[in-house]
Amino acid sequence: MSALVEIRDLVIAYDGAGAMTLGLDSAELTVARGETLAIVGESGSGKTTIGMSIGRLLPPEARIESGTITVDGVSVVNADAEALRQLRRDHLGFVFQNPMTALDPTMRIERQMVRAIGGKPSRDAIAALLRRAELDDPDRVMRSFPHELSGGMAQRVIIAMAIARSPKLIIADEPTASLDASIREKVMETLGRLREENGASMVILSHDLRLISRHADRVAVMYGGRVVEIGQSATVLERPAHPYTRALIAAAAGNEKPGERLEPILGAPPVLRGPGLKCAYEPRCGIARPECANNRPEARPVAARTVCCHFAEEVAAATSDTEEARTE
Amino acid sequence: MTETVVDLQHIVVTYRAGFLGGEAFDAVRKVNLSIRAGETLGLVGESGSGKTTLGRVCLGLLAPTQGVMSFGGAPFGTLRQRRGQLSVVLQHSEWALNPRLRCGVSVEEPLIILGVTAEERRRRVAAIFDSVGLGDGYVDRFPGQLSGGQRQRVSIARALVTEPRFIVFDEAVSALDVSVQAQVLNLIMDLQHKYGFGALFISHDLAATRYVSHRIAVMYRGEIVEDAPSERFYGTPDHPYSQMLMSSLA
Amino acid sequence: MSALRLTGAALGRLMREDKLSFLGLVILVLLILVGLLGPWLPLGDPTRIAAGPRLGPPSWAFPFGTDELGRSYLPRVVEGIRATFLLSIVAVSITAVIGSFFGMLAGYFRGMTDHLVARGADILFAFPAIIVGLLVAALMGPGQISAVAVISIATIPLFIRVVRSVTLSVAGRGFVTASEVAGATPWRVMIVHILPNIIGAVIVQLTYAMSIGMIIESTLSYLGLGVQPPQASLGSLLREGSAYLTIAPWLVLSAGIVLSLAIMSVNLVGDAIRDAIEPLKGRALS
Amino acid sequence: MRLIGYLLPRIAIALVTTLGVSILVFLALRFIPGGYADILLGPFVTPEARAAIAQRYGLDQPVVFQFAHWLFSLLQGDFGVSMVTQKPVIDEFLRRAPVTLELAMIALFVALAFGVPLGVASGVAGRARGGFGRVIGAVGASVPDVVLGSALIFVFSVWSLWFRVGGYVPFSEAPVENMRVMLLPGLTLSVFGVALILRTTRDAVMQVMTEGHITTAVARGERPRDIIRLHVLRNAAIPVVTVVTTYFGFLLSGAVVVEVLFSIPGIGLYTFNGLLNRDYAIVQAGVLIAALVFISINMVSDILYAAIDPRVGTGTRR
Repeated sequence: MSALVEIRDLVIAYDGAGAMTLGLDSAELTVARGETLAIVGESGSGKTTIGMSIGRLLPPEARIESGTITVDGVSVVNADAEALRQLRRDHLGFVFQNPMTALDPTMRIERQMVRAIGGKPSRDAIAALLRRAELDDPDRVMRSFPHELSGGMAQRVIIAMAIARSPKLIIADEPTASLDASIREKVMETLGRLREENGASMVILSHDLRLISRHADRVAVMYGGRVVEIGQSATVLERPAHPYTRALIAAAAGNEKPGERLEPILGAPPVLRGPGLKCAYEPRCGIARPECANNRPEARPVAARTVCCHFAEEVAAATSDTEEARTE
Repeated sequence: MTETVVDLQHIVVTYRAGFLGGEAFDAVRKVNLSIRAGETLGLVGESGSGKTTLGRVCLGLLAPTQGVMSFGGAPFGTLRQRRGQLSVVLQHSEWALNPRLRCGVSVEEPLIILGVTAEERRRRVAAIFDSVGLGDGYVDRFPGQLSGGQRQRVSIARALVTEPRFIVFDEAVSALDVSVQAQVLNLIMDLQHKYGFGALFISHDLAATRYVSHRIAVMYRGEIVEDAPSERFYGTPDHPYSQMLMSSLA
Repeated sequence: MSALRLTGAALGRLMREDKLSFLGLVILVLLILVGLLGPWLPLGDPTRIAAGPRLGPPSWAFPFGTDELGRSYLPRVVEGIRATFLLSIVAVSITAVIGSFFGMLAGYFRGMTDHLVARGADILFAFPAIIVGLLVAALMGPGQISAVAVISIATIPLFIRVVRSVTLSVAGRGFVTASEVAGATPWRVMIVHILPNIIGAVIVQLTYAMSIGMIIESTLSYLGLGVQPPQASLGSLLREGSAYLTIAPWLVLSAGIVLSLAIMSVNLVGDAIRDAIEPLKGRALS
Repeated sequence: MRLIGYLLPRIAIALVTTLGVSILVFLALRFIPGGYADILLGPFVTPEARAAIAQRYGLDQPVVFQFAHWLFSLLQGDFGVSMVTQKPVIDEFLRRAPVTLELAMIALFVALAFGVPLGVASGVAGRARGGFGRVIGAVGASVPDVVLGSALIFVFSVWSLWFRVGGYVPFSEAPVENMRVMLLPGLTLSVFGVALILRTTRDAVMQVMTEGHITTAVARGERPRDIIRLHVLRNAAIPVVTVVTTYFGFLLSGAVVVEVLFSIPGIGLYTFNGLLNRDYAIVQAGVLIAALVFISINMVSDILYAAIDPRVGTGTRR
């Protein structure tokens, strides 16, 4: 049972005005069948680029320099337009960040559902699909235009569209980022339930660590266009082995004690002009040493996950001590 | 030092939709609020709760349909009369600064409006850049050359340069990455200790608000449903809606 | 970077990326130079009567042929270029000042000001240019001044609409709100914050208004409502030449082609500036 | 319900604009050199006739009454009397309107037939700098009707190629002859239209292609043809409708020079000759009719907006 998605040594560049920046710097990633993998990262980390590259839904100024992407054995990088179109139609389902801009403003929901399902589905079939996405009044929803729906309802319509042809893989780009906190949890539950019912795999792109810990089996942390740490969610989030993951968790407001001061990560995310010859996090890293500035750490297994850091063991050990200190 | 900076009594704001006076919609309903010097009041609510509208009322940008907003114990008057006494830091850092002006010139503007001499302005601009951690050379850069976090620091410098008594932070950290957010939140708290201004911190993110505020008002559909010290929000707040907001933090 | 190097680099990129606009720029510069330096260039004397045969075809001596009085048409067309450009620039400058002022007021103050300016623009916009030409000719009689008036009246509404919408978007941005909260007067906000951020759109509209202006001038002068003899513009030359259209077509065609090139070059330069300001990134559908 | 709430203010605005236009024209005509009254009355008129005409146009009353009187007579269709023919001007305009309308229809049809498809194709082709769409757009928008018309007249005067210049015949009487006369001016007018519609459509299409729902459609694996037909065209329609209605308004009221060039007896030529003969009643009526046509055409485009885009009229910003 080979992995559903395999990304090897992927390098993607963006042609900005005059200057070229690297979106992905030889990134590696695999998504197993039936798994929910979360990709976490901040701006410029490459998380949206790698997520969208699976379906080759990249903006016009993005170029795939090298590397391979295979979905269910089909190579995405050198697929022609027709093969790519069929892959997206039959095997991939997408959920986007802003539901209001992801629907055609001039077309009623029913017709847009027909586009997603394909063929000539009956009204009842469409209603059933909407009901599965927990929209309790499907008839009214089908008759309305996108601007007549709330954010939460629109996102549920998009989820229904994504699973319409029971895809093998759902790709959700910040699915709840533009929704209100109160409905964020419910929408994620719906997405998770429908994924399970279809036996599909799912990739969630997010910057919200808490959301991830509740809804993803595994988590991949990205920094500087590479996956710097990947493993079971609990393992990675509770006992991070990469200094960036640990610093990210410490900087996030929410689980600090009243009056306790947050530990910000100084400096700003890197802008990659070319392939990295050293650890991209070195300038901001709390435990950086000369070796980090000279050679680039390669991914290696440490403490039941894969990490790109020369001193991962030390970080993993350190966090487990502070973990005990904190739980007493 | 604990005189009330801003005081809102029975504030109501009604929006009338449509050209010929369509149906009225109350964005803010009967809100009473007061903010003392040196205190940060967090205003938390979801989209459409009316928190931004209330923020604009506190800034004198929007006259309330009913109710009285007093500033430093006296009627607000106009922004022109209150120049130098209040300021704002907004959400989108890419539009927070005029792209055509160097950062130093943007930060200097409130002082120019106050009529401060050129020599004094240069001194205070340099000082404020240091206190927001942007010394050596950032003064002469254009906003386009800065990262989101740095641009937000410059807009905080501009908000502080006249040492105002009241600052509104309207979703000031929401658009920033988590790691940079922590830097800006700490900066706001440190600067408040140093300058003692009163602050209104508007956000949909309870975690960030709880961290930076002394007191939190939870807003739901135009009303304040709970107003309590922020410690209460590390435990279990009274109002069910506040508890629901807390659940997203568990 | 010195301004010179900056424009040099921009020109280089333009030449590589957008040959069409670069061609437009070259033509525009050539026309302006020829128009300005005309009298000192060895092109012949525009006023010398019977310099050659009457209505003679184009030849080495008279590249654009000769008119009914035997005058060489080339130097007359060159004089015409200068008149047409000058007249359009004057008209468009008036439009730019009035249009930007009212557009900015409407976009910034909104409310009643916005309505008044918008209705004023609607009223002017309701009159097609040439119809305004008829009315103005009836009022002030034909001539350069009425041509300038017609061009301005025809282009001001377009200008107001563009400047208003750009001002609306800039006025909504954070740095404008921050300046207002700091107590800045509306005038300071408009001059320091809004104007510098809409000047790009204003320049683009200026080039488009220029090309519309040249079309209006040539049409008015052709109808005898614009430039009157002894003054000459490309439009008046078209009028003179049209009397001999079937027997000496080179008169109309030479003036017509030069006029069209002038208008095209201005349009292309306008496109280039607009793309430089906010490049429209299309998207492949595959 | 949505439409009424949206159109009511539009109608009010159109009325205000019409009032403004009529005030402008009324005042303009009053400041004609030599005084409108003298020109209206003419030098050789007997005192009694002069008094009668003065009374008829209320020239002795204060300006505001004159305007009310003038406006009231307009509303009854009395656009004044031609000084030359002494016949109501409006009859002449109505008689000639079909000619201008036919010319406008030909030009609009050709402009739409070429402008929209080329615009869509060029827009979908995207950034191709040297895109054929841009070249045609640039050239088409840069050749004034005067130049193009003159060139066509010259070419077809040498090799007539079935076309004829002048000698208008109504379509009802002799369709073929009518076409021989009307096609050339129609084509002349259409070239600017093609360029205008092409450029607007191209920009609108390219703008829509960057919108989120197109990414969704591509992600669903929809065929490019379907994406254009079902999603792109309708969303790009509003800017195109705006430019098409403005262009049609221009064709109906502003195409003076082509009518003069090809001596087509439309309202443009009639108004122009009115000016040459200093027959100001004609000029006044011509200008007013042109403006009223333009305003009503813009009303039509407002209605089309609401039909195309369901968000229009509900206060949601597009």
